[in-house]
Amino acid sequence: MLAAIGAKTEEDLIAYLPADVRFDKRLAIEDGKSEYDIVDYFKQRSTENAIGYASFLGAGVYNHYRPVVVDTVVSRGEFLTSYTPYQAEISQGTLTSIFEFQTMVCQLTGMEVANASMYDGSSAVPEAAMMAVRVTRRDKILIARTVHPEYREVLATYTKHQGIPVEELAYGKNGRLDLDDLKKKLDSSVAAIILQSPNFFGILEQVPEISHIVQSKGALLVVVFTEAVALGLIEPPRDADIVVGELQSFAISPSYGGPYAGIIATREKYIRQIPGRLVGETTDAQGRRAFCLTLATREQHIRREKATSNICTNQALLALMATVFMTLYGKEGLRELAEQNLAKAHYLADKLPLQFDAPFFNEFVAGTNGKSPQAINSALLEKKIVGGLELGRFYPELKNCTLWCATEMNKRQDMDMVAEAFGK
Amino acid sequence: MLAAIGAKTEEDLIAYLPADVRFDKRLAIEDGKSEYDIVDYFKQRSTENAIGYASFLGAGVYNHYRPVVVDTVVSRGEFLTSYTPYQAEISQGTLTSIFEFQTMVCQLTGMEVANASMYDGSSAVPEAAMMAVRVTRRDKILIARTVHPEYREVLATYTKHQGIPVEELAYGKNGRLDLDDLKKKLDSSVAAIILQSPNFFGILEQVPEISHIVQSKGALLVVVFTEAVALGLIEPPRDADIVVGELQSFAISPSYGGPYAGIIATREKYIRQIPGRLVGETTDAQGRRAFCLTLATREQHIRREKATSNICTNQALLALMATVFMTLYGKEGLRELAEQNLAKAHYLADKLPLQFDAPFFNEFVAGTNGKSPQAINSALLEKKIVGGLELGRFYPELKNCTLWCATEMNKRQDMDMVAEAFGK
Amino acid sequence: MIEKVSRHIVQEEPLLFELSSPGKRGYQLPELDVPAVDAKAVVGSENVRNEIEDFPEVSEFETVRHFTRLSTWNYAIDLGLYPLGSCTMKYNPRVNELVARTEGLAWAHPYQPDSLSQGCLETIYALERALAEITGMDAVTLQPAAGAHGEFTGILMMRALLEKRGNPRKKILVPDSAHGTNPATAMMVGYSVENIKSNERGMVDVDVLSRVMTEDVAGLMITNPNTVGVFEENIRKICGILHDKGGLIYMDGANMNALVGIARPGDFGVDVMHLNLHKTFSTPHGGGGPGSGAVAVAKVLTPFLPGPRLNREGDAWHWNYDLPDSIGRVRAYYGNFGVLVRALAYIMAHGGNGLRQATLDAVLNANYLRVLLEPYYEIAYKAPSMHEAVFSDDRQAKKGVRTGDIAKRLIDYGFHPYTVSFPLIVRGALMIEPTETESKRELDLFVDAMISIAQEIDESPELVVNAPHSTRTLRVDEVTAARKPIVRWTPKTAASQAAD
Amino acid sequence: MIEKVSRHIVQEEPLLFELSSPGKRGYQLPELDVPAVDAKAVVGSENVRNEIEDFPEVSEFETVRHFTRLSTWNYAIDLGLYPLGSCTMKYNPRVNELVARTEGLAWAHPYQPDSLSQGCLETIYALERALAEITGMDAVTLQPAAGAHGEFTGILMMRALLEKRGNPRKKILVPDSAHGTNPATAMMVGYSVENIKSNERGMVDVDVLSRVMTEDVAGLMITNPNTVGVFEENIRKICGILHDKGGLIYMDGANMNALVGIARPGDFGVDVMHLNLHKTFSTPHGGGGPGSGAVAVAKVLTPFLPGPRLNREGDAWHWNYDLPDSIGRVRAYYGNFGVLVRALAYIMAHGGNGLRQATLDAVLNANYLRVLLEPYYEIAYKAPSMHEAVFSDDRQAKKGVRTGDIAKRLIDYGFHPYTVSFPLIVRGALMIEPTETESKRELDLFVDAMISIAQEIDESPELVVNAPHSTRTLRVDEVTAARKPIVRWTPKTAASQAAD
Ligand SMILES: Cc1ncc(COP(=O)(O)O)c(C=O)c1O
Ligand SMILES: Cc1ncc(COP(=O)(O)O)c(C=O)c1O
Repeated sequence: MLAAIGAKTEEDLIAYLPADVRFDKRLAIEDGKSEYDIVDYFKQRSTENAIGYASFLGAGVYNHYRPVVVDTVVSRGEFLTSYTPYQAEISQGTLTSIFEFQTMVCQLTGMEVANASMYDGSSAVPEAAMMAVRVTRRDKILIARTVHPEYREVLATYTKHQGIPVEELAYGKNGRLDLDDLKKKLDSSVAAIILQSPNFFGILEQVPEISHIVQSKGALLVVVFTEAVALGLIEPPRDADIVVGELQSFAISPSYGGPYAGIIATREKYIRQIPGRLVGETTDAQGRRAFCLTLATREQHIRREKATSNICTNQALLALMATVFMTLYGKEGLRELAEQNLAKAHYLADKLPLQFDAPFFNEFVAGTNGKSPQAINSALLEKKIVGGLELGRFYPELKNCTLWCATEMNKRQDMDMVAEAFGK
Repeated sequence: MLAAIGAKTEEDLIAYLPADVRFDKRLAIEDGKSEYDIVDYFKQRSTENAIGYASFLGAGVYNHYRPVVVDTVVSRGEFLTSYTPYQAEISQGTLTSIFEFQTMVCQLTGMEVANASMYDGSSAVPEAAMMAVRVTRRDKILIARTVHPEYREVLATYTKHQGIPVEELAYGKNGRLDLDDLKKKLDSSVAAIILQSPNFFGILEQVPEISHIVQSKGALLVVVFTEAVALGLIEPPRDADIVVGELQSFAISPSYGGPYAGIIATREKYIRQIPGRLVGETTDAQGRRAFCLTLATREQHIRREKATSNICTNQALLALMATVFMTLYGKEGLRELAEQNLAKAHYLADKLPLQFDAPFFNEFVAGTNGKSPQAINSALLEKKIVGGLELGRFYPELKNCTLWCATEMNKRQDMDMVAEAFGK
Repeated sequence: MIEKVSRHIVQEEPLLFELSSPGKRGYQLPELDVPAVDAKAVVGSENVRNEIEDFPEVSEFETVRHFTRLSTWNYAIDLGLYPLGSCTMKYNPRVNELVARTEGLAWAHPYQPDSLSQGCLETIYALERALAEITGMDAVTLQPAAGAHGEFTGILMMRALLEKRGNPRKKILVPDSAHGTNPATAMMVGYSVENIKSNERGMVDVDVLSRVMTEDVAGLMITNPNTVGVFEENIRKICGILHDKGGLIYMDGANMNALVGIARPGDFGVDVMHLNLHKTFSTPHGGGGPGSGAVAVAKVLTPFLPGPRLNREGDAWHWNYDLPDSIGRVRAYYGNFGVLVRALAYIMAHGGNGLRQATLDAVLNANYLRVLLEPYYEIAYKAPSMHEAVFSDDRQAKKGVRTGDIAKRLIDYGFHPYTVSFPLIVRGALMIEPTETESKRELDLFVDAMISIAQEIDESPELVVNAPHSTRTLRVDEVTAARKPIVRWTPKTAASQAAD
Repeated sequence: MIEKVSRHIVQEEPLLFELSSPGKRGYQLPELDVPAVDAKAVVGSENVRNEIEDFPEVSEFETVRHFTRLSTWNYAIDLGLYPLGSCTMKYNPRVNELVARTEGLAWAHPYQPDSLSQGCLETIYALERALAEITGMDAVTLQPAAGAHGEFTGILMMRALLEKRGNPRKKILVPDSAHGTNPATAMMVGYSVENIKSNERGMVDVDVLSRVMTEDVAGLMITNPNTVGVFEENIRKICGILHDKGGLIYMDGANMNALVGIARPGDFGVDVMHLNLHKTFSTPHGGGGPGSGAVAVAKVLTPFLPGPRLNREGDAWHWNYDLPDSIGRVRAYYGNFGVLVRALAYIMAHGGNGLRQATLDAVLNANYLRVLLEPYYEIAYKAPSMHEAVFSDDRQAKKGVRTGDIAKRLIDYGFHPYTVSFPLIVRGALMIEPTETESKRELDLFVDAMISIAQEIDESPELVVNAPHSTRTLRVDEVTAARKPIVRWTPKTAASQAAD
């Protein structure tokens, strides 16, 4: 090959690079390792983590069983090692599955259109805010303090330099958005109010009521979800204008925080304001049904500085995992799964001091009956149980409270041990 | 569907079965379990076994690293869930890979033709014996005591009722076949002598010399191997008439004894006496190269009671694993792998009391220097090391001896611990 | 109009040997942590080979691509209906693949101490019990590697028992509808084979049987339901005839998918039988194997089971090698353990009721196909079908189209063919077994295809005789392949290839 | 004559919703070990939904078949060359998939105590160090989810630094050859975009740059090697121009596959850059993601990195949230950890020398293609190519054939097309990046195909304009798709479908 190019060595090919940019040292990275050594290295890392612990952590990342078939599907090279389906004629597999994904997201959320995925739930929130600003031509965003704290941090980062002021809305003593605070702050400069349901405390917000208040003022209602399993049983936010959320619960392993799959769904009329990729139905030269990426004129590679977002690569493979998961559980299975989560969480909640009394799904906030959260959790760690999230780090006023999640994966005897630890 | 058949219930479909054959009770088998429970059940079984032990067991089953790609290939549904490739037009994937397998087996063993696989190495031995009887029209079989003891048991089981007398050949004090005993027993009634190299003690037999002796008497030489990795470095039994062996070493996990992949290879002139399936090259209706199962007239489904064997289903998927393994290592890699095994085994052997002094590959027999094998092994078990195989169970005269195997997977510090246990 | 499949590009790929280039390799070894040794010095130069001539030299990536490309030339159960009669091509649950790879099971060495193998032993025990319950037999051995191997094991045990009784006898009776492995097996156990003709209903003819049943007969190998998919209605009487004359009954259990949960061979008089775990119990065929031919026996035969056998001592399992009457080993170690794990997982997922339901669904699917196809194809026997339906190509043969042609045409319609020309007692047999895991949708498409082919045979038979037309590889010349067999690649063949 | 591919049957498959039948499901839940609750009672009936309308109802087997069939309609790197310029479609090592699934890593919860997360933290640290070494930068954040996300993070940090210095400034300069994410990103950080024209060699015009560089300019987003595959020979001077006027340099590192081990942005003056781990570091694209857009920064920018950051306390890692100058989070948790594991495994497998060798091989492969294709296609710029070669369709356009047509025709030849019509500064661009993992054999076949297409364009252009001809799906009507968008299935669409 070198001969064909008229070069003697590969070094010749880069000889022309200016000497003052060449890196002539050796990279300080150890020599290549064998596959065996690499597998061994990560096995060791793995054992430095929690293994064999029962966990009651949720807070945006949930421990659900992943059916084996999900891995079977995403391990197929045809899905795993293909690029974004720009060449529709040889990408119908991916395009068809994304079309199915978009459809199922609509069916779940009660929205009319959904995109092909966002990075994750947290980054989908500012995208929704920016979209609302474009739609309403207003600039202010109100966000409930019951939205995942890290999601709120991400919103702050994104909006800082885009002239989008953000204000937070308080929660009441039942753990729900404080409607009075909402009414107080809702004025004609507000583009959208952002709400999470089930909220960070696991509590169901009053979406219909809130949507009336919000929409009557010409603002959009954005509803966020972090626990997709709830959608199998809980009434979806049909009255919202935009729904964003996280599908990690659908067969995506917690993987220490990512990769996950965010979604954004909305009403048909806003389709041209939606960020990210969309797959649409069309026909091929023979008139047979086919799918392709569509409405690219919203996107950065065509619209550049006028694009709806700068997002390019999304989370396609994770969206496929969620698609397979939704397919396997299906209409009945997803409901039954949600019912099991509801039952487990309420079994546990009945044994712990509840901080709030509004209805919740599979997470809830426990108050204290004397013992500190730290004391309870370290006692549980002894028993190889990771207890609830200590809320002080996000809500100073709840420093004695912990956030507990129970899913179909949590065993009764572990829940009973938690109750003991609370000394109840 | 019932309607189409004119039945009301599925029960109607079997109503005609004679009452005295119907099973009207419920099977005493627990109700169906969830995938989660099944995975959990086998995880528990798994933890009841040795996990995290270093092992020096060989004796026909070897602990070699399995490259990840092997699993990638055999997990593809197109290979995993297809049947025997009787319909060549939609089975070229399997047929082509078997053709490659047959070729590589020939390249490794120095034989001219090989079949598509046998159940395992042990059952390939009697198949070779029966083949030799057909070829030579003689009936007696001589088998060296240095052949894997369980392989010899299998030969006994197969030959018992086929009028094939079997005699064993002693080994000398260097652990090799005793040539005098061979000459003494080798007469004109002998169809074949069966030899293993590297033999059960890990020692290389003198195949060329023996083949002269055997073939000069008109008998066939059958050479068995259990450690395929040796073929990367050690001269293959080119002078043999039939080679049978076990490919477990090639990416097939020990899996408590199976499934593995046996092979049988021989000279072109005996091709019509070979048992089992063969893939051959041919062309399709367009004259393009194609492959198909061939010489079926040897097989039971055509020949019935006159078949060369009753074998039908073989070990195709395991043969594919071995094929991928051989492809990945290739010409250089397989040699290097064998050299590492040689080095490891000799490092260990240098520290232990050797029972025999003939050259060996990656297994050897250790004698005792006072301590009993049981004492040494139980001391090692404390250190999470599974020691060598105690030979007393197969060779009473070697009750103080153990068979040790070291592969690329054995770590130096473990070998040093073994040396300590021997108190050397 | 064929709508189930279309045509698409598929990658071509040379053989590994044609792909190789010197020095390439797909794998790197860990660093050697002990001193390297000079092979010639330690084993003698006469024992060290030269390089393995023409052995592959390709990269890891080329390896992945090579086998991925090859795989795309295959049909598989994951792609569509695979109605091979007698093969029970049902869905292979993927969780079974996962559990079979559980580290402590997949990496257990057969010689590791029993005390460190309790998980394997418990697994083997659990499967033995489940299969004994399903077959209604006393004990089960999991050692045989496949059905034929199980037949061999079973007939050996029969012979051992008869010898113990004083006379091994001379013959094994085999119905002419039997699978080829049956007679081939009998020979390997030193018996001669007497074929017995089936009656007009496709069943064993009881009168013929009584006539041929003598003191010379060691036993009968019967398949039930038999290879025409029909339940041997006289099975009890048949067993009686054998037993009265001191003979034994071997049942080929390849068709057990039709009986699980609704009839138990042990209850109706069978003495010994095998199960194909790679059929009835869903373990994948893998392009031809591995399988497992578990053998179940009645009480009289238990002393003769191959060894070792499991023993419970205290609260632990042990292997017992002290079996004076055992026929000995039929293979090294304990069986295809990895296959056993999959079969047990299948049984656990279904449970007793689920297994029975699967049987009913299998029978339903087969009869659904039978009813819809009977107007177009000649059913071989009027007797009711169980899990499979066997037709003859009589009607189509009149037009010069044989079962093998119809099979090839099915490929164009997107299906794997049924089993062709077996059993031999049916002229031009079409042996169709859908299994319970197929949906009505897939079955209906199959029926449409078969009907459409029947019409093509009337209108344009050549279309069928020259099928398939839409595959990468057209009809393959099997005759030439057998006339001058080329069973391995050599630089020479390659050259001549290039020459063409 | 096309020999690389042939045509074969491929299964058709309806949408899940068309496949569904009531009551079917692919999964069974474990038995509930606590009392069931009445949903309406515990959350209120107004909060309980009715059934999810039209949601799929299929069996596990139908699920496996559905997605297996769909997958056969895809092209993939595992099937052949995927020469998408700017996308670095290299082999995705399978061991990386295995290690990313290691239980303790894949099932680690982001909020589990640091003391129980040391394996994750060590992994993150090891990758941060390796990437800092490779880029010659001071520190690295692994939080961004993809390249564009990394750009956003980087520009935010630039702005934070400039604000700290007293003036965030107004503009970001972007060469007209830049990827669309660059200008789109600048806007999201509140900057206006000024595009700067490339010179006749495809590089940033230093004179133009000096002219537009003012105190209003926050910085320059430069891609190096740039999107025409050319190394910006004046990069040091360019950095100087920016720095002299108090501006900063952002480097889009999407093309880092051309530099690893041979040049380090940190050494030649870049202040901040992103890496696409899903390009340079081999993590699979998965049909469009996930990715990871690690961002590396020079010392001046480290205070502004998104939080949390790793801290070593004693012999353990901890997350530090006390970062007064940080730009804050760009996403929840710590990044696409599963992707990070794969990237680290890739780096470990190569080692320092292996990484450099990969770069040289990538450059070799690109130049090999360039040299062999130049006689037939117009190279966009004479300047030497690094990892990719960009041509223009000028010659072919004269015959009325555009780059998009040539791309579709490549499909018939068994290849995925190159990147079409990007960068925009090249008329009808053909942007070709083979990567280092391709064999000479595959490259030669690609060259043959491109030459053959060039000839077809002379002889029978319509053949090319109407391509592809051999795929299951022929050329797709993207215009109609966008005119009346249908982005979800509904019973209605299905009906109208059937109507057609
Ligand atoms: C009726 C019957 N008997 C026996 C066998 C042989 O079983 P195996 O192929 O597992 O050896 C088969 C398999 O095709 C069969 O269909
Ligand atoms: C030059 C260049 N910059 C930026 C990007 C955006 O990276 P990502 O798709 O990971 O967001 C790409 C990806 O195509 C690219 O090629």
